[in-house]
Amino acid sequence: MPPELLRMIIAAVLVVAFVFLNAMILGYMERKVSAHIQRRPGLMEVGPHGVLQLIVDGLKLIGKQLVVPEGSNKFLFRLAPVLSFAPCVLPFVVLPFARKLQIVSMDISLIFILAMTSINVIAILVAGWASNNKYSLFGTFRSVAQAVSYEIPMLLSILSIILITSTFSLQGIIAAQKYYWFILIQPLAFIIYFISGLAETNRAPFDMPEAESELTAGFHTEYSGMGFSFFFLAEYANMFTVCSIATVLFLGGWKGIPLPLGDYTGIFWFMLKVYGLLFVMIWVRWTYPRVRFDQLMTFCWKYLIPFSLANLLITAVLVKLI
Amino acid sequence: MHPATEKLVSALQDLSISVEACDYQQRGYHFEIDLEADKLRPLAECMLAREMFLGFVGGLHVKPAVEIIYQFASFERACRIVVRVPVAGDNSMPTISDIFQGANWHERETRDFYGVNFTDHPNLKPLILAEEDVDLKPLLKKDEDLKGATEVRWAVPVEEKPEVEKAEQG
Amino acid sequence: MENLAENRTAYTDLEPATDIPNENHYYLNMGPQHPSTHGVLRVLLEMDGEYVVDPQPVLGYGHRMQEKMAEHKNWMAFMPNTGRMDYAAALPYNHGYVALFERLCGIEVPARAEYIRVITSELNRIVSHHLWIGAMLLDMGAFTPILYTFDDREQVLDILEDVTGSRLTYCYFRVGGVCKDIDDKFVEKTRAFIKRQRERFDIYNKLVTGNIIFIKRTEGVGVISPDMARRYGVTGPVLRGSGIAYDVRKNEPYSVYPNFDFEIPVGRNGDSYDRYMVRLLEIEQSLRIIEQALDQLPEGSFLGKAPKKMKMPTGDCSFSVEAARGELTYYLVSGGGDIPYRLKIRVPSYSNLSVLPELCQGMLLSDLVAAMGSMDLVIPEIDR
Amino acid sequence: MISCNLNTYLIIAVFMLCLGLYGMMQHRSMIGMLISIELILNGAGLNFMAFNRFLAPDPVVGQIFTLFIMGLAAAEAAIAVSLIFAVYRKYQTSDPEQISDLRG
Amino acid sequence: MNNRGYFGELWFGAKSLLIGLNVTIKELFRPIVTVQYPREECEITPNYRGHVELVFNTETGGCDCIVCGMCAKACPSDCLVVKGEKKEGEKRKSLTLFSLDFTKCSLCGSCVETCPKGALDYSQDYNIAGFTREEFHYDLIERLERRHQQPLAAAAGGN
Amino acid sequence: MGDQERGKLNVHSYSAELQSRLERGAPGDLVVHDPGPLYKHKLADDIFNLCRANSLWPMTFGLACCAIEMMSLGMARFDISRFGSEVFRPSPRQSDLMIVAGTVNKKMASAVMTLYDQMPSPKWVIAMGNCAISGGPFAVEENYNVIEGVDKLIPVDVYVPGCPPRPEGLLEGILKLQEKISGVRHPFPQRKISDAPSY
Amino acid sequence: MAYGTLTEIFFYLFIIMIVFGALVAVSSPILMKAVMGLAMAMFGTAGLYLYLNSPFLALMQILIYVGAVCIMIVFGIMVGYTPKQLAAYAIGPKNTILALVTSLLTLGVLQLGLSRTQWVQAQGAGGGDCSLAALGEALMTRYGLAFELISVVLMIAMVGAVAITWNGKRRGLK
Repeated sequence: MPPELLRMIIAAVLVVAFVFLNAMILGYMERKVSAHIQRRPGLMEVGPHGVLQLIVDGLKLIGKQLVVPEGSNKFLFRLAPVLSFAPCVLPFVVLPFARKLQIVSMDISLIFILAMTSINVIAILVAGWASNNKYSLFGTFRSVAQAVSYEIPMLLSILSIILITSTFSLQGIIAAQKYYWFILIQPLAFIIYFISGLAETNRAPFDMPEAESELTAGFHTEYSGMGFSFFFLAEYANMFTVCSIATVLFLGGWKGIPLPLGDYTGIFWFMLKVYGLLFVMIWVRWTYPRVRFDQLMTFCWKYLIPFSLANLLITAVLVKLI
Repeated sequence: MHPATEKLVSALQDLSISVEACDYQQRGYHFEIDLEADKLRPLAECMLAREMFLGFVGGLHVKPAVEIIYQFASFERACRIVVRVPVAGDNSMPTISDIFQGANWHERETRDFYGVNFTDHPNLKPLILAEEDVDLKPLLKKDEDLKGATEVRWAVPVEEKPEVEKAEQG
Repeated sequence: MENLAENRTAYTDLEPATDIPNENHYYLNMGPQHPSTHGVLRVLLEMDGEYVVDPQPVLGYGHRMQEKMAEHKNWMAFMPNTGRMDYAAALPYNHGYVALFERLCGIEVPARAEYIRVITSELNRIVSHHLWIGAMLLDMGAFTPILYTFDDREQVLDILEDVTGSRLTYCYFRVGGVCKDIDDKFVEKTRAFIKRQRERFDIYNKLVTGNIIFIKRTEGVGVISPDMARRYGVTGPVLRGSGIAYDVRKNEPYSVYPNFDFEIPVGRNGDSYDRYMVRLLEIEQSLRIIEQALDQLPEGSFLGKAPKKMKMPTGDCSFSVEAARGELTYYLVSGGGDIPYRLKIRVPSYSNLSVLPELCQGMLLSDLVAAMGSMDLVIPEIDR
Repeated sequence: MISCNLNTYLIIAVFMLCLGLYGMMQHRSMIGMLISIELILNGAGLNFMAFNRFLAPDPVVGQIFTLFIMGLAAAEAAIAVSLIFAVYRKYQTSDPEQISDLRG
Repeated sequence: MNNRGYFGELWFGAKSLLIGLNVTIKELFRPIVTVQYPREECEITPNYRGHVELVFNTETGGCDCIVCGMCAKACPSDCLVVKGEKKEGEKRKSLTLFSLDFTKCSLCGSCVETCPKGALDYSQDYNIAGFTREEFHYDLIERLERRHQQPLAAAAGGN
Repeated sequence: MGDQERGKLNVHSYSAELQSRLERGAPGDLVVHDPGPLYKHKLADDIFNLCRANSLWPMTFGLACCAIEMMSLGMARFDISRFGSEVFRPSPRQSDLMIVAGTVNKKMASAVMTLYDQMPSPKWVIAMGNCAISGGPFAVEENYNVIEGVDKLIPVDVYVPGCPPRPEGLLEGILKLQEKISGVRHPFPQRKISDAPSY
Repeated sequence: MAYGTLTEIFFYLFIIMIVFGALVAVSSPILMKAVMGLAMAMFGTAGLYLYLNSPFLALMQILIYVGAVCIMIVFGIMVGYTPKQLAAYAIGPKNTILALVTSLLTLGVLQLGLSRTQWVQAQGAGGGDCSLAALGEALMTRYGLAFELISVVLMIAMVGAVAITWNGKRRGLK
């Protein structure tokens, strides 16, 4: 077996394991942080401070019956969770966790990530359509319109960074932040990216597709057991991806106070920043009410896109001048 | 008496509806009206024009016929009016749900409970009871419990207060 | 396989089988189990895309035969039922019921008892508004405010539980008074609560009232005009949101309410935001009433002379109180004896909800949820 | 090594083209026809890329043309879907056979 | 609100959102208010209305019930059954059966208030649960006797 | 108004589905899906049961007064999330536990049964409050609408009496349910609460 | 197993994806499945682009075709068709033979052409700079006009799509 192949297999296993681990950490974090924001202890009883709770939940979901509702398209109904899970794993392959901790180094890794995240929408579409449930279909409509329109400001804000660094390589972008982080010169782009990221991952206050009080559980209303947990995993994996791109583009990636074995231990700073951003995401979720669907679109078209366009233009002019 | 209330009373009297003033402290309403079914709609229109709102519509099963009780009140002043209308012989009643839209549900409910048929009501389907219980009419009384219409009215002012005992304290 | 229903699509199988005339419209069945219908309301929505064309509430999923039971039990035995109609604010229901009999039979109530009634009723009103603020925000997707309001709510429940013995469905008032006296500890705790609650308004305002998303979601949504309110008989905070200052406590004062100085907050536009503001300000007014009542609290007995076996005169009698959701009227027809001949209960939410079909026509689904949330519905109260 | 053989790519491209043609003629719904068109365009793109890789002197040309094709395909899909909406709203059908205003 | 203009609204909105975040982050660092029930004993007010119980009279060593049946009559949902028989040589009836169907009780307190002897009171049981509904058909005499065997714990409870 | 129209209030006119369910009683042994080979192993089965017991996701399903106390249990004062049960799922597909909190009446009964059927097995039911257990104060002679006990419709695992029960009572019910599922009462160290103090 | 063999296996996998996806796309009576087939074929094509030395285009293929075009089509399906209609849209029997004949004929002719033609490499083929930078350079300089044109086309398409779908203010219910 060629060493390259062996490396790929090990990497794939690691990535999948990390996706599961990440979902557990994030799930735990979300439930704990929300609990303390609401002045209650949250998970306590399963394991010390409830650390085993997510494992227990996962095992329980594995043991649940998978109900395929009547009148649904059986094949597509089963396909959708897999379809949503698979593309969420792939971005992890190119993420630069540290200088030497990157599975595949690619010139165009940023585009790769964007391409992969765009597939996720199809999974939601399929799930909503195949369920044969009006609530699911509603959630799907909202999700698609939302994802399609928020992709624009997201790409525009990324582009203004690309203009500065003139590379699509994530390592290259990190290297370009030698003296300062890009959040200092591109704060607007960062804010726009972060808001769009919230919308892309369907997080509150933009959690239209699964708006509990309106659409019960949105596009995964009909999913039980493992089907549901795949969507759950995918959501958390997506959140991680979005935040890690933000870290790379704006917060200097794995850079930080030098540690011994810096080429590998940079992962500490990287994770710190990513989970910091994820904390903000959770914090935001437990603070605000949900926006209405048309307001969401208005906000995108009225504020985010003009601002990101203006930001891009100004950046372009400045880059040319300097 | 509030001038608006006076106007209302005179307007009702113009419709040749007799309005009786009551002791509010004893009964909790200011006027009572006993009405025939054919004058109900003019009365309701008059009430709406004089800025009264409909408190509720309820049934009362007495001999000889079920009575429908309407209570009107005012947002602006203390004025509460009780109207009693016995249903016609064919168990029907004109609807006022096109005048006071709020009556819509009250009438449906009364139909559920007493089986009174409100003519021209837009949608007289069961509201509270299940569809299969159209004929249940749960609030109709058994024969042995049924009382006459006059038996449940205030008699001549009640002189003797009910017998009062000293209650235990604590 | 015995279990045929297992694979039925969730939520949709209660829809009517009939086709609707317009081909582009379709039915959406909300409830009887749906997170935002507060229990067991079912709303059948005829939809055109995301727009609601015709919302038709279907009642009766919480119907508990209250009026039937009232006719078959003696008056005291029906007492616990009153607290179970509107479980979010049970004491005004108790109040109306006992006051009805006091009016019918001409029973005097000691002043202290009336003060206790007012204090506990107002506390209960605050509890109800707490619950409502949380529930409405929950409908609109904010989870945290409900925990904060419940935190405050628990403070009051502790106070009330101490004196009434239960947390929710009180059965505390008796004809002629109340069944247990309040003590200094109660007064002390209530004063502490008033202080605490006044400080907590800051959090409500920062987290909810001023929040741009909340404002955008509620402003101009579900506007009830005064005329519409009159035609439907809407009462309570929903009515006051429309700018009509109708409050039974002022209009037909009962108990010792005339002794207190308080205002009736009214809104301007009649939209969901105004209804929210009215309730928030009402909490403050209730605090004022409680404060004054505690200051004026007279000494004396808490349970007056009440007949052990009460014989009612024949005749009819009506009593209205201001419950947390609006005007509550008990209308009693008595044929003598100790069992009511007929007890009609006019519950506020019933009329308030009946506006919904007209109010929500042409609305977005999300707005419907916000508008319905702002009504403060308690379904078993509506269904009775 | 068939991955280094030009003909492999061309055959696949031809295959996609013919399937697209077949679908165009046989599908009864407009969306189905749109899908077939996308297939044909895809085949064309593949063709460009293959020639570019194996025959052309400048490896940029083919890529640019394929990019343009993608752009055109996106534009075409947008227009087509909106047309389908409009037609559907007017005629309440999306079977092209039934839209026969011009035939009288 | 409506006339803030494009930038005014943006400014107002952003400010209000930041204020909201400020509230929640402050709450994050405040102590929790939870009473962790099975691990921490929770305080129940002595006035709590649990299901009714017979009162143990420390002087007579029994209960004061005189089998008048007032409580059963007053109960709105007929959940009390009181039976007694007159034994030879006794002045009044002695209690043979006092059963409570707690699943029908609405805790209104009528029975406690009507009892002429004060032989009934509310228990403090706030955390009962069981696997069958028959578990809550209590025989109050038996419960009284059971409690009586641990007089210390019983006396502490109140009354 | 003839005699036959009146005085027949105890005669329930149930829909066919409800009628048959009431006659047969609640289906005690529901069809359980084939759990797969892993479950046939004793240890694996035990582990899974332990997981299930500690991850009970209730359905958002309130009927009447008790629903408010159920909500209270989720709130900061009582905090059901300590046991991992704060995940109130709005869809029956994702919930394991149905807490019937309140009065079930005739109209609601079919919805309750449908919702129960829609939950994927394994699933459990807690009847909370006297109304759900036996009709409570509404189980009177002239009852024409209230189902006297939800266990006539669906199999109930744990009963929590009270009107309404305190949130601690419901918590106790959940602990009882955990005991029923996994065979151990709350597997992690727990201080024993002395039997309810009485006077 | 040699690395080359592995890449070859993946190559076959991509071809199978294309063939299978395209077949599903044109033959499935259920439009949703057809779109899934199309997405699969696109994905396969993207894979082939990798073998043609252009990972950039492969990603663009996924981003544009799978992420945008397919989603738009699915959206069209969901908005334009009720589920009942979707089930009814089976493939009509009318044109099948004609379509089969035409497409087979085309296939035959083109295959004939393919097998008879001896492709000649241009001078310097296979070399050259195919990096992203070169692509961008070319796009901005030599093909600048085409780039502008395609932008204009896209713009017009967007405006046109909006204009066609626009139906005035829809809601006049209240």
